[in-house]
Amino acid sequence: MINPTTAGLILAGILFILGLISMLIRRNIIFMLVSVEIMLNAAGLAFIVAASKWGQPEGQVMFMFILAMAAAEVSVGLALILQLYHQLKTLDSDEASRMRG
Amino acid sequence: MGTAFYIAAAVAILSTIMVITRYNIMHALLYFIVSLLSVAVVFYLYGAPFMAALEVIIYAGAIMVLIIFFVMMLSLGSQTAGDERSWMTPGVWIGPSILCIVLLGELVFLILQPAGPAGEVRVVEPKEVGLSLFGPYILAVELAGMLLMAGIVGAYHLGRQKKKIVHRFLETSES
Amino acid sequence: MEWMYLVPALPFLGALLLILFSGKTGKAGVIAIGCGSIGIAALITIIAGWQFLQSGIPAYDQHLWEWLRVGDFSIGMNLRLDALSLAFTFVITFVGCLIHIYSTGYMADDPDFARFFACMNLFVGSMLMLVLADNLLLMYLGWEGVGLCSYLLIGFWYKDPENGAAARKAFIVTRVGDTAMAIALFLLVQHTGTLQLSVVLERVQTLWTSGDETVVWIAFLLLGGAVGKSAQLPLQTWLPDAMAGPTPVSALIHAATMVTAGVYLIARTNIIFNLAPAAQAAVAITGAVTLLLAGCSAWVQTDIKRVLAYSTISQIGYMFLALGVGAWSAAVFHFITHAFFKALLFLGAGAVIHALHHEQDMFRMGGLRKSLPGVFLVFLIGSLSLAAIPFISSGWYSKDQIIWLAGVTERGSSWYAWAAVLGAFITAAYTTRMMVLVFFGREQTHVHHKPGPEMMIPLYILAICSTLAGFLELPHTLGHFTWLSDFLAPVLPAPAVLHADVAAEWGLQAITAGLAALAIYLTWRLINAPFPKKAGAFLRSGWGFDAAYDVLFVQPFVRVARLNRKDIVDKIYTGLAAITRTFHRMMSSTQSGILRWYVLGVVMGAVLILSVIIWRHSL
Amino acid sequence: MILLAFILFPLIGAFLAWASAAVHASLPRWVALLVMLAGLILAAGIWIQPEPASIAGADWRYVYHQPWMPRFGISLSLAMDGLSLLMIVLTFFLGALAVLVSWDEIQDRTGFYFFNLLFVLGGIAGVFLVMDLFLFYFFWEVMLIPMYFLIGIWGHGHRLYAALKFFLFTQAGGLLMLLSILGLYFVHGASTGVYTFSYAELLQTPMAQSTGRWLMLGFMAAFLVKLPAFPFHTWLPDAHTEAPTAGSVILAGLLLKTGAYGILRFVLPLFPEASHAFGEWFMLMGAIGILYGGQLAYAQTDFKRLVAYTSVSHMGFVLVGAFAFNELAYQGVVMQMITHGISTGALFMIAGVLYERLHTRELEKMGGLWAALPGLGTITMVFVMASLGLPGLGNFIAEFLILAGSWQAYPWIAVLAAIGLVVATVYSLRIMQKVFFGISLKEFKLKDMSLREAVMLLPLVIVIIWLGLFPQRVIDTAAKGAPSVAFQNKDK
Repeated sequence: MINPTTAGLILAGILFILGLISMLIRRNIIFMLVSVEIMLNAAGLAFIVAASKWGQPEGQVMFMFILAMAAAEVSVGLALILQLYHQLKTLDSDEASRMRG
Repeated sequence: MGTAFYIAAAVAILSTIMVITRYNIMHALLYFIVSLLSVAVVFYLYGAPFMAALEVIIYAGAIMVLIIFFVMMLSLGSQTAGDERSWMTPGVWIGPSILCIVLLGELVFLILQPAGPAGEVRVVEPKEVGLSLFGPYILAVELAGMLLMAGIVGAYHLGRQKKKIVHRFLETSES
Repeated sequence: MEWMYLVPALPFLGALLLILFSGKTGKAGVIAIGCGSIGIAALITIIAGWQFLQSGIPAYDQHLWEWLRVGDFSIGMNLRLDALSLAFTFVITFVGCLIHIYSTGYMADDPDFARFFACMNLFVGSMLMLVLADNLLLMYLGWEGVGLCSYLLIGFWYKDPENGAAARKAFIVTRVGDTAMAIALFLLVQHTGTLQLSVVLERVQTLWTSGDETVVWIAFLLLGGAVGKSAQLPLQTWLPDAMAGPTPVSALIHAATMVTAGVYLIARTNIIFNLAPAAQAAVAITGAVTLLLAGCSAWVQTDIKRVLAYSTISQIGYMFLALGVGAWSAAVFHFITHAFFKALLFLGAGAVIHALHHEQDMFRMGGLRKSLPGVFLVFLIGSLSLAAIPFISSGWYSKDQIIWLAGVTERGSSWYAWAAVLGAFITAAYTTRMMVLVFFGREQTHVHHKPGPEMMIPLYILAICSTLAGFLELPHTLGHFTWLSDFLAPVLPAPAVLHADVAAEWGLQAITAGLAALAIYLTWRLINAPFPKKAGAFLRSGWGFDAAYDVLFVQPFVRVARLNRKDIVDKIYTGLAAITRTFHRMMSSTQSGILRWYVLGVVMGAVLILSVIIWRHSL
Repeated sequence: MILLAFILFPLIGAFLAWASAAVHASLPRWVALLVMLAGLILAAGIWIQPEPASIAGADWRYVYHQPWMPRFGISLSLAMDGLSLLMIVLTFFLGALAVLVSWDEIQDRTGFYFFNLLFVLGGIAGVFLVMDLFLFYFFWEVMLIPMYFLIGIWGHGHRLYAALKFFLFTQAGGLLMLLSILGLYFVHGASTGVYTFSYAELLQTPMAQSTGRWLMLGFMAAFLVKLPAFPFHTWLPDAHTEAPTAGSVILAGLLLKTGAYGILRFVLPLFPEASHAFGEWFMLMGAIGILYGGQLAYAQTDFKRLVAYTSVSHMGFVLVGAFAFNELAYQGVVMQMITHGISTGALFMIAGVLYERLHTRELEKMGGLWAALPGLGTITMVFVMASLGLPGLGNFIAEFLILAGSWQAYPWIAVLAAIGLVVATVYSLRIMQKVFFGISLKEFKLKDMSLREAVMLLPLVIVIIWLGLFPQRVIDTAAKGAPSVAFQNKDK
């Protein structure tokens, strides 16, 4: 039987990969934001698992920072999406490719 | 590691799969909330009850609800779902999936490497977390506060309905 | 003698004036400047020569200014008059003056009258510089200067691209020889530390013994320069083409003076050649082979000037043969007689060509004996000399001396002598052929205008000279008069004759005379006999040298030049630029602006990094 | 102080010319001409007057020293010896002619044009006088950028390509030189404790063999590109062809000379060991350049391009001579620098004169011009002969001395280089044939040289003949500036 740390980390990994797949295949920019959230959450899970393994508070502290960052990110991200939607009348991220090199 | 973990983990994975396969954004977001809740359970099982609570309150509660309201505000109807359906053809899946599964394989391989003694789950009290947050990490906390502040200001500034601004670079490239 | 510097200076000055005031002086002014400067130079030469003979000093040096001095290496603008340079200077100024006078008639109708005389003056000046120089560098100045003038005058009628090609060919081919000579100068600078002739020749004798490798090299390289200028094998190809120039040019430059510069050079540096037996043998062999090959080519030409050109090559071959066997003064003797009779022949041919409106093909001439009696007379005198008819022609005295000495001197051999005899036979044959075709038989082209006195008087003077010049030296069989070789003795050592047998000399002379007579008779009889076509074409083209050089040197050079016009090296840099640009395009295309591609990039990076970690882990 | 004047004259004149354009469009020409003539008179005056007592034990005629940034060992240090003097005279002589050349050709933005022209000349004068390596690099760049503008703004068809190519090549070389200068600075500082850019101090830098060789290669990179030596020459044909006539004259006459000057002044004295070690290779490079440049010159159909490749060929002689390490070759190199500047400059002027009349540089479209332009033809003949090294003209002295000198070092290289004389004949005569001889394609009704053209070409003719017949004056002057290492025999 695998130990709890390994199991938790594998779960975090699977969730992260799922978020990543979503990120790669979606074109809707809101979905991409959600994918980012999935991945952030998975990362937070990994921290929690690590904290429990070592019995130290730092992992949880990190999770709190991730939480704060996610909140800020979502608020700014949504505002940006709003602007984008107003200007392009679409949520297709590929349409917003005019800043190419 | 009990059955509770496996159930919660299974729910989390399944609901996340649902998130990434839905065409309707509302459904996806609701599935994501389920996923977050099950992850909160996993947090609890790993001896972080306070974090589990925060996960539910802030993530599932505040952030997700914010997104849901946002989506509702834009009133993205069936047209978006149709777009989504047309974009997400099976062909799109193949490449990223293979790549990501390779990545997962590598991650799992690394995780399975023997590293240190396998310890039991240990509970870390919220008190300890609080002490270290406002002890050694006080600076980080300040920074996080400033980040949130910046987020608020930025969101306000960007979200304002003002007259259409076309960036000067975009404008020139258009002409 | 203090006025010696004026001898080269006056022609230069004349050329300068003619260039500066071209077209503003009028024809009379041009004649006055052009002929006057040469005439005065000739006068000064005669006076200086007289004084020189009186004074009895071996050499007279005149220092003008210091040309260049670097460290210990010093070259002066110095002139040196000695027996050898006096002989050459006299011929150059005297024949040059006559040809200038002749040209005033020949070129009278040419719009570029002034340019012609400017170039001619420049040529005479350079040629005088060449022979009067007291050091090799100054000689090189004259050497290249005459090359330039030859180029300018061959291409004088510049509108025809063929003339331009002939002119360039002359310059380039002689430049090949000049480069060899330049390398010889470098060797001399390295070993003797100077180029002053008297010092060089002195030091050479102390530095090396006979046959030392370095001195042989020097001699061979000097020979390279000489064969280039004197149109000997293997650099003879330019001279027949050089006939594209006006006929007085051919007479002065390509017969009487410039082409004998090689003879002068070798005679001047005879000490070096003496120390290099191999090189001297090469001189003799070059001369012998050239005189035969060129003689055969002269035999089949149709253009009167080309006959004379090949004959010139052949006659200079005789001079080289003489030099090669150590008969230095014999070479100079032949140079003098040849200068007179060949100038005479060329000018006579010019008179014919002029009279027939620039018709040069001998098969379209004929019967001119009656319509141009004066020209016929002088041409006959010249031809007798060329064909070496005994007793009455100067050519016989000089050529006979060479033939005789070629067999009996220390460096000589009977092979040389027989080659020379055979050459005399061929010479008599082609000379007769030319005479018959031009002056006998049926008249084919009508004579337009007869040459005026300004053309005829120089011809008469030259005719007299080419008869009298032979009496400067008489063979053993005829009283053994050796005024010229005595005069040249301070500069040119006497030939080392091994077995002087007067009876044998008689025999040789008889054989030569008999062969010449036979040649004249046979040619007279067989003038219309068919000649094998292929062999004729081969000989006419000068033994295929031109074609060979074309394939070996010219074509590869031109082809490579044409292929590489765009500079292959530039491809390296444009290639570099192209690679950079390709990279730029590739990098810039990754910045598609599509977010998912960026994410993909991140993922791939993560996969890669983890792979590396795992790979290192598993090691 | 007088040395400072040589640099400040053109630089101040440059700004004056620019400012004066506001008053009248033709005023900048006069300003530029006056400045150049003043400089020429000053330089010639120094040359003519008897030599002052040498300063500081060396052959310096004048020295000017002013600390600038003592913290880094940078000082405004100028000095003039025979070599610099000759180069300065050449600079102002060709500079004045370049102004005359541009008189009618440039009608557009004259103020800025003459600003650039004078600035280039100022930079060149600086390069020839400066004795501080930091400032040397500074002036090296100063002459580069205005030249870029001259080609890029007033050039012909592909001017931007040519200007960029010129800039990239020389800049790449220059940066490598900067690296080497800094390397030398630190090597010197590390071994002696004195951090300085002063030429005189750096002369005696002790360094390891490999260090010296690498640093020397860095310097050589800049100078070889500038010279230009095969295979770094490809910027030159483009730059020469596209530049305005005055630009070509300055490029060929002066800019290339800075490369040669750099080798003589810096590479040989600073890195004697490395120079000896690599000498044979650089000489070989020069010999290849002679032949390759000649071959390509023959192949060209564009007059200016042809002349540009002859430059490659002629500058190969400089490279051959510079590394022969004897006085003959050294004097030959100095002569070659001067005579090549004059003869090639003149050929470019002739190309410009022809271009003004025919509006083409294509040799195939010329021919038979002698009938129309006998005066110009005569002058062209002189310079064509100079370019093939006819004795009596300056180039012969140069080439003879170089070849005689290099023969003593490496005979086989001298032989290769001497073959270049034949190649030179081939391509030089082609110029005459294609332009002035042959059949003219149409009846040209052209006027022969104008007074201005005569004034700019005749001095060149006189000088090239003077150099050919009386070169001693130049040789004596140059002998007072010879880097002593140039005379060292390599056996020592």
